[in-house]
Amino acid sequence: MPLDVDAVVVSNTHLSNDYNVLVLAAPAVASQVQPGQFVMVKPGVGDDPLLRRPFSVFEVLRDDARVTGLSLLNKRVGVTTRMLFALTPGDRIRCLGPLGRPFSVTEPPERAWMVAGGVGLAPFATLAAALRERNVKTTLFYGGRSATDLFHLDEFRQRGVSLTLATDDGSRGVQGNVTVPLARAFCDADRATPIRVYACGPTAMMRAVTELAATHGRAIEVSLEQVMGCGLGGCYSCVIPVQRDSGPARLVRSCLDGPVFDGGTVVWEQLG
Amino acid sequence: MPLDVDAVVVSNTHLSNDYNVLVLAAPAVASQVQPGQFVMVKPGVGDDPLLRRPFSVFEVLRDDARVTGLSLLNKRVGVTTRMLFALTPGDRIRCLGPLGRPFSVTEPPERAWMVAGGVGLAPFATLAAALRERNVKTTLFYGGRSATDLFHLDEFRQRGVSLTLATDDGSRGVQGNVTVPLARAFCDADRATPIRVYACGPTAMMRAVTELAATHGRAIEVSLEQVMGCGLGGCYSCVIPVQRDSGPARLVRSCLDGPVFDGGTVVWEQLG
Amino acid sequence: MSVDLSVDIAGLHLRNPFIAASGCFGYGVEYADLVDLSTLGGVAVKGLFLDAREGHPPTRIVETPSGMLNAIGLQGIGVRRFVAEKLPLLRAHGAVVIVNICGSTIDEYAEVARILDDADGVGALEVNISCPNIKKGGMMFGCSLQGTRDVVAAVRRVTRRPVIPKLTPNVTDVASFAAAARDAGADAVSLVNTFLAMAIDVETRRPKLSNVVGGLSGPAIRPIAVRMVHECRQAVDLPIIGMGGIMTTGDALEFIIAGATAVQVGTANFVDPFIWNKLVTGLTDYLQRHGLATVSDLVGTLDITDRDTVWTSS
Amino acid sequence: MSVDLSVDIAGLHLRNPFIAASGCFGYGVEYADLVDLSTLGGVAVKGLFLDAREGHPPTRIVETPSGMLNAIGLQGIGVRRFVAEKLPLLRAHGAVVIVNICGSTIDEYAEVARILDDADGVGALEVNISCPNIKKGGMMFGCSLQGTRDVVAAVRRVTRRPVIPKLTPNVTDVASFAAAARDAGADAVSLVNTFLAMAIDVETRRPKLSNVVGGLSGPAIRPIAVRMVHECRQAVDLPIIGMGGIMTTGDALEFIIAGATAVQVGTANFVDPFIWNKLVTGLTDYLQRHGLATVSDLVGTLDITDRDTVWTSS
Ligand SMILES: Cc1cc2nc3c(=O)[nH]c(=O)nc-3n(C[C@H](O)[C@H](O)[C@H](O)COP(=O)(O)OP(=O)(O)OC[C@H]3O[C@@H](n4cnc5c(N)ncnc54)[C@H](O)[C@@H]3O)c2cc1C
Ligand SMILES: Cc1cc2nc3c(=O)[nH]c(=O)nc-3n(C[C@H](O)[C@H](O)[C@H](O)COP(=O)(O)OP(=O)(O)OC[C@H]3O[C@@H](n4cnc5c(N)ncnc54)[C@H](O)[C@@H]3O)c2cc1C
Ligand SMILES: Cc1cc2nc3c(=O)[nH]c(=O)nc-3n(C[C@H](O)[C@H](O)[C@H](O)COP(=O)(O)O)c2cc1C
Ligand SMILES: Cc1cc2nc3c(=O)[nH]c(=O)nc-3n(C[C@H](O)[C@H](O)[C@H](O)COP(=O)(O)O)c2cc1C
Ligand code: FES
Ligand code: FES
Repeated sequence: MPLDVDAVVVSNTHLSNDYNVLVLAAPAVASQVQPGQFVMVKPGVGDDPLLRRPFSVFEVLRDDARVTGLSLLNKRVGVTTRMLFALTPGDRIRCLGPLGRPFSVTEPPERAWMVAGGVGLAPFATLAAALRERNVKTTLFYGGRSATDLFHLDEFRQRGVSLTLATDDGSRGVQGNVTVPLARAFCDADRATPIRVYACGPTAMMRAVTELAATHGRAIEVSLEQVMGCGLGGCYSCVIPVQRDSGPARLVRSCLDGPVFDGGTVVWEQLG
Repeated sequence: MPLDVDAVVVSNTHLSNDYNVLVLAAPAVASQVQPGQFVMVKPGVGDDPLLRRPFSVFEVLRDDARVTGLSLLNKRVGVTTRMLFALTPGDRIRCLGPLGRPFSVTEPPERAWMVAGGVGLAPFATLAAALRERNVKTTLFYGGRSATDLFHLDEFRQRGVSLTLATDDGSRGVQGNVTVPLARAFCDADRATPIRVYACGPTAMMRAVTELAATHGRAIEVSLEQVMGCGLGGCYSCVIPVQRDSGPARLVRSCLDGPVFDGGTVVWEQLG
Repeated sequence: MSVDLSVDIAGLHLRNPFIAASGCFGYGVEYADLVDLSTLGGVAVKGLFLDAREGHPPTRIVETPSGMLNAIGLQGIGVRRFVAEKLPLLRAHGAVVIVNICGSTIDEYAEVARILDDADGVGALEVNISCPNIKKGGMMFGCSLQGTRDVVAAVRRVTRRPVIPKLTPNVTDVASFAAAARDAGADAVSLVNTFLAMAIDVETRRPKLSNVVGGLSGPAIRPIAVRMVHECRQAVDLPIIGMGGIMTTGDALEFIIAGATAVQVGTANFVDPFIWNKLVTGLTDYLQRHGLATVSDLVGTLDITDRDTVWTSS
Repeated sequence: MSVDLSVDIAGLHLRNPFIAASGCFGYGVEYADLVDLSTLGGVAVKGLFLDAREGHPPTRIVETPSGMLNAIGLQGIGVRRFVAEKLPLLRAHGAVVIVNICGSTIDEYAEVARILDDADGVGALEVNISCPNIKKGGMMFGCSLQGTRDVVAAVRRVTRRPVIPKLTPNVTDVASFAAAARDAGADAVSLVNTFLAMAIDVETRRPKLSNVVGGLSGPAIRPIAVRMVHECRQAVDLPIIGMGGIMTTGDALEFIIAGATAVQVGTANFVDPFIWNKLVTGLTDYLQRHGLATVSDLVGTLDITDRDTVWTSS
C-alpha cells in the first residue's frame, strides 16, 4: 500500500557534478519496495515546481535487519533534480510510494543480465540484491559518458555481480555504447542457458537492447521513463503504446502497467 | 546605488520559535546602508513565491573596519519569512539594496527615543550605532508579547542605549503596550531638551506614538510597512496617504518617499 | 461545537463539499485502495463519450509555473463499459458518482445521458461542454450560448438526474453562459474547466504537447476561477460547483465564500492523493472557529462593502 | 558570429526586442540610475489619462501562485505633466518611448493622443483598451469589437505615430480583436494585458484588494498568453508585441517563436530589475547557437507539423 511521508534527508553524497545519492529516512515506504518500483517526490515549498517527480528506488537501507530508509540516485536535468542535488541533511521532502509494477525477479537456472545506461543504473541495486538472495548469476552491463560517470561499481561487485563496462570516450571498459559489449555477449552466450535481460536507460538504448534480445530469443524487461503527473493512474499522462495481442497498439498507463514492461510488447516507433 | 547580489547565508540564529537573525555575506550592499533603509530579498527557487519581500537591515557586520555583510531580523508570518527561518549556512538568497529613505540621524543636544514593537526593532540597531557615533543620548522603548520576545538587549546596552521595556504579560518591564512607559516618559521629560522620536512596529502602535509625540510637541519619524512589489518605484503598490501641505492627502510611494516618514504627515485614518 | 459539512446540489446530497474533479481521479476505482471513496463529497469520473477513445499521443502534460497543461484527449473506455465495469465498483465503495459526459454531437450527449439514466448509482451528470482538447464537440458548444442551451436542453430531456453543465473559462462573460444553462434546464453549473494554453520547446521550436495546445489547470488559474465564480453568483441564481487550483482548505474556502456550494479538486490530487482528509479537517476547524453550523452559512458570504475613498494622485 | 538583435515594429526601430511593460517600470525615469535606458528595446510608460488620477487605495497588489494581482487604478500625473516633466528626461537618457494611453471616453483617448503627437520623443502610442482595473473606459472598449474599432480609429485620425492597441485576454476570441484593430488602422497589437481575477481573505471574508478585482500577471499566465499570440499570428497579418509572464530569455523566445516581433517584460522587472542585460545576452547566445543572423529569422517559426497518429484506447 503506497504511503506518503515527509522524509528527512539523512545524507546527500555528490558523485559528480550532476549525480548524487540522496538518503531518505522513510522506513515505512522502503520496507515495501520491490525491485523496479518507484516513488514520487516533491522537495521545496510553494507551488512551483508543482508536480511530484518519479524516481526509482536506488537502495533499500538497513540497520542490521531493520529497514531505515531508501536512497535515490539522482541526475540533474531540470528544476526538481537540481533541488534534489542541493538538499542538505535535515531538509525534508515528500515521498510517496512504492508505486508501479516491479521487475520479475528470475530464478536459477535462468541468468540475469542487467543493462544500464547512465542514471538507468538506479533500479538495479535493489534488483541485484533480490537476485542474489535467489542465487541468480547476474551480470551488469553499464555504460556512461566516461569513467567518472560510472558509479557504485564496488557495491555491485560485492553483491557478486559481474561487470561489463562501456564508456563513450573509452576511458573505462569498452569504447562506445553499452550495446557494443552486450551484442558481443549475446553472440558468445550458450544457447542452452536461459537469460533474462533487464534494461533501463535512454529510450534509444532500451529499444536497441530489446531488438538484440529479440534477435537472440531472450526475455527482456525494460523500465521506461515517461513523464508522470500522478503516479497512481489518475491523470492518463504517462501512457506507453503497447501491443499485447493482435490489433492496434493500445496506450497503457506506465505508472500502473509499468514502469517495467516486456520489451517485446512496447511499440517503440510510436514512443515519443 | 542599489545592487543585487546572490548572498550566501553565513549563519542563522533562531532567537525563538518565530524570530531569527540571518547573517548574509553581502559587503557591497551592506557598506552603503544608512539606518532605516531596507533590502528586497528572495530565497528559494521557482516562481512561487514570486515577488521579493522587504526587510530592514538589522546590523551591518564588520571584521575590524571591513564591512563583511548584513543581518536581517526576521519574524515568521508567511511563506517567505518561513523560508528565511529555515535557511541554513551555505544557502543563497537574492538581496537587492539598500533602498528607501533612511532615518534622519539627529545630533546633540537633541536626544533620540527609539520606539520598537516586536520585529519593529529591526531598523534600530543600525540607527543606534549611527547615533552613538554622534554621541546622541539614546533610549530604546521596546515592547513585545513577553520576556522571551525581547532580543538583543545586551547589544543595545553595549552601545550605550538606555532601555525601557514593556511586555503584554508583564514578564519583563512594564506590563502593557510600549506606549504605556512612553507616555510616562513624555510627561517626565524636560521640556527644554529637544527629543526626536523614531518608531517602528505595528501600525496602531506607530499611530499612537505619533499622537503622543504631537501632543508633546516632539519630532517623530515612523518606518511604515506597506506591501511592496518592487521596492524601486516601478509598481505603485506601496502607497501611503500623506498630507504635506493644505489640500487633500496624496498617495506617495513608500519605497521611494519612505519607508521613513514624518509621522505628522501620515494620514493614519486612511492607512489600510 | 459540532458542524455539518454536508451540502445539497440540485437534490444530490454530498457528505461534504469536496468532489474529485473529472479527469484527475481516473474512474475513481484507481484510488479506492488509497482513499475511502465514501468519505469524499463525490467523485466526478473521467469524461466519457459513447464509444471508447484513444486520446492524444504523448507528450500529454507539461508543467508550467504553478500549473500544468494537459492534452490527454479524453482517452476513455466509453459509457457502456463504464456502466458495466466501473460503476458497480464505485457503488460498492459507497462513492457519490458524478459522471462527466462528452459528445461530438448533441445526439451523442443525449445518448450518453440516456444510457446513464438507466444505470444505477449515477448521482448526477456533469455535462462537459468545455474541454479544450478536442476538435469537435466540447469547446465548440461551450463557447456559444446557443450551443450551450442546445446541449443542456437535449440532456435535460432524457434524464431525471441532476444536470450540471461544466463551463469553460475561455469566454468573455462566463455568467451569460451560466444564465443560458439555467434557461435550458440545468440544475447547477460547474466551473471552471481548463484555460486553453500552450508551451513551446524553444530548442526544437515545436509545441511541447503533441496536441499543440492544452488546458491549463492548477493554482496558477485560481484567482481567475474565483473571480468567475463570484461573477456567476452575482448574476445567476443557480448552485455552483467551483474549481480551479484548489490546493488547501483555504483555497476551497475562497470558492465557497465567493459563491460555490461545493468544490472540485483536480490537479492537487496529483500532488497529494491524501488531500481529502486534510480538506475535511480544515473545513471543520474553520467552521468551528467562525461559529458556523453548516457550510451553507458560508456560501456566497463575500463582503464587498465598498471601501473606496477618494484619493488624488501623487 | 555577429547577430543583429534589432527589430522594427510599424516603422519604430528597436535596438532589441525587449520593452519594459507599461505600469511595471513607472515613468522609466525611476530606473534610470539602475539601468541604462538606451540599452532597452523600449520603455512603455505607465498608462496616462488626460488628467492626473488618484488610483485605488491600498491594498493594491496581492501575490498569487506564480503571479500577482494588481489594482493600482492607474494612478498617474496626466499626459501634460508627463510631457513636461518626464519625457525630456527619457529623451535625455536615450530611451525609445512608447506611451500607454487611456481614456474614459473616445474623445479622451483622442485628446491624449493629440497632445502626444505634438510632443517630441514619443516613439509610439500603445492604446490601453484592456486595463481591468477601471470601471469606465478600458475593458469596456477592449471587450467589444466595435469599441475596439472606434477607439483605434479615433486615435489613428489624430496621430502620425505608430498606433498599437493593447488587447485584453479576457475575451473568447482574441484574434478577432486583433483583426478589428487592424481594420481600424492599427500598426501593430500588444497582448496580453492582465486577466481579471480576485483573491479573498477567508478570515475576514473580504476581497484582498481594495478594488475587489484586479489584474493577474506574471508567469502563471504565460501559457495562456503564448497561445493567444499564436492565435493572432495565425489569423491576422500585423506585427505583435507579446507579453505575459516573461521571466527568462527562454520565455521571451516562446513568444517570439509563436509570432511576436517584440516582447514586453512587466512583473519580472519587480523580481529582477537587472533582467534586461540578461535577456540581451541570452538572446544573443541563442541566435548564435541556432545560426540565426536576426531576430526576424525567428519570429513565428513555430513548427506545428502534425504529429498525431491514430491510437486506440486503453
Ligand atoms: C519510473 C521513473 C523512474 C525514474 N527514476 C529516476 C532515477 O532514479 N533517477 C533520476 O535521476 N531520474 C529518474 N527518472 C527521471 C526523472 O523523473 C526526471 O529526470 C525528472 O522528472 C526531471 O524533473 P526535473 O524537475 O528536474 O526536470 P524538468 O525541469 O521538469 O524537465 C527537464 C527536462 O527533463 C525532461 N523530463 C521531465 N520529466 C521527465 C521524465 N519523467 N523522464 C524523462 N525526462 C523527463 C523534460 O522534458 C525536460 O526536457 C525516472 C523517471 C521515471 C518515469
Ligand atoms: C520597509 C519594510 C521593512 C521591513 N522589515 C522587516 C524586518 O526587518 N523583519 C521582518 O520580519 N519583517 C519586515 N517587514 C515585513 C516583511 O516584509 C513581511 O513580513 C513579509 O513581506 C511577509 O512575507 P511572507 O512571504 O512571509 O508573508 P506572505 O505569505 O506574503 O503574507 C503573510 C501575511 O503577512 C502580510 N504581509 C505581507 N507583506 C507584508 C508587509 N510588507 N508588511 C506587513 N505585512 C505583510 C500579508 O498580508 C499576510 O497577512 C518589513 C516590511 C517593510 C515594508
Ligand atoms: C489531466 C486532466 C484531465 C482532465 N480531464 C477532464 C475531463 O475529462 N472532463 C472535464 O470536464 N474536465 C477535465 N479536466 C479539468 C478538471 O476537471 C478541472 O476542471 C480543472 O483541472 C481545474 O481544476 P484544478 O485546477 O483543480 O485541476 C481535466 C484536468 C486535468 C488536469
Ligand atoms: C502593477 C502593474 C501595473 C500595470 N499597469 C498597466 C498600465 O498602466 N497600462 C497597461 O497597458 N498595462 C498595465 N499593466 C499590464 C502589464 O503592462 C502587462 O501587460 C501584464 O502585466 C502582463 O505582463 P507581465 O506578466 O510581464 O507583467 C500593469 C501590470 C502590473 C503588474
Ligand atoms: S502518472 Fe498519472 S496516470 Fe500515470
Ligand atoms: S514597491 Fe513598487 S512602487 Fe513602491
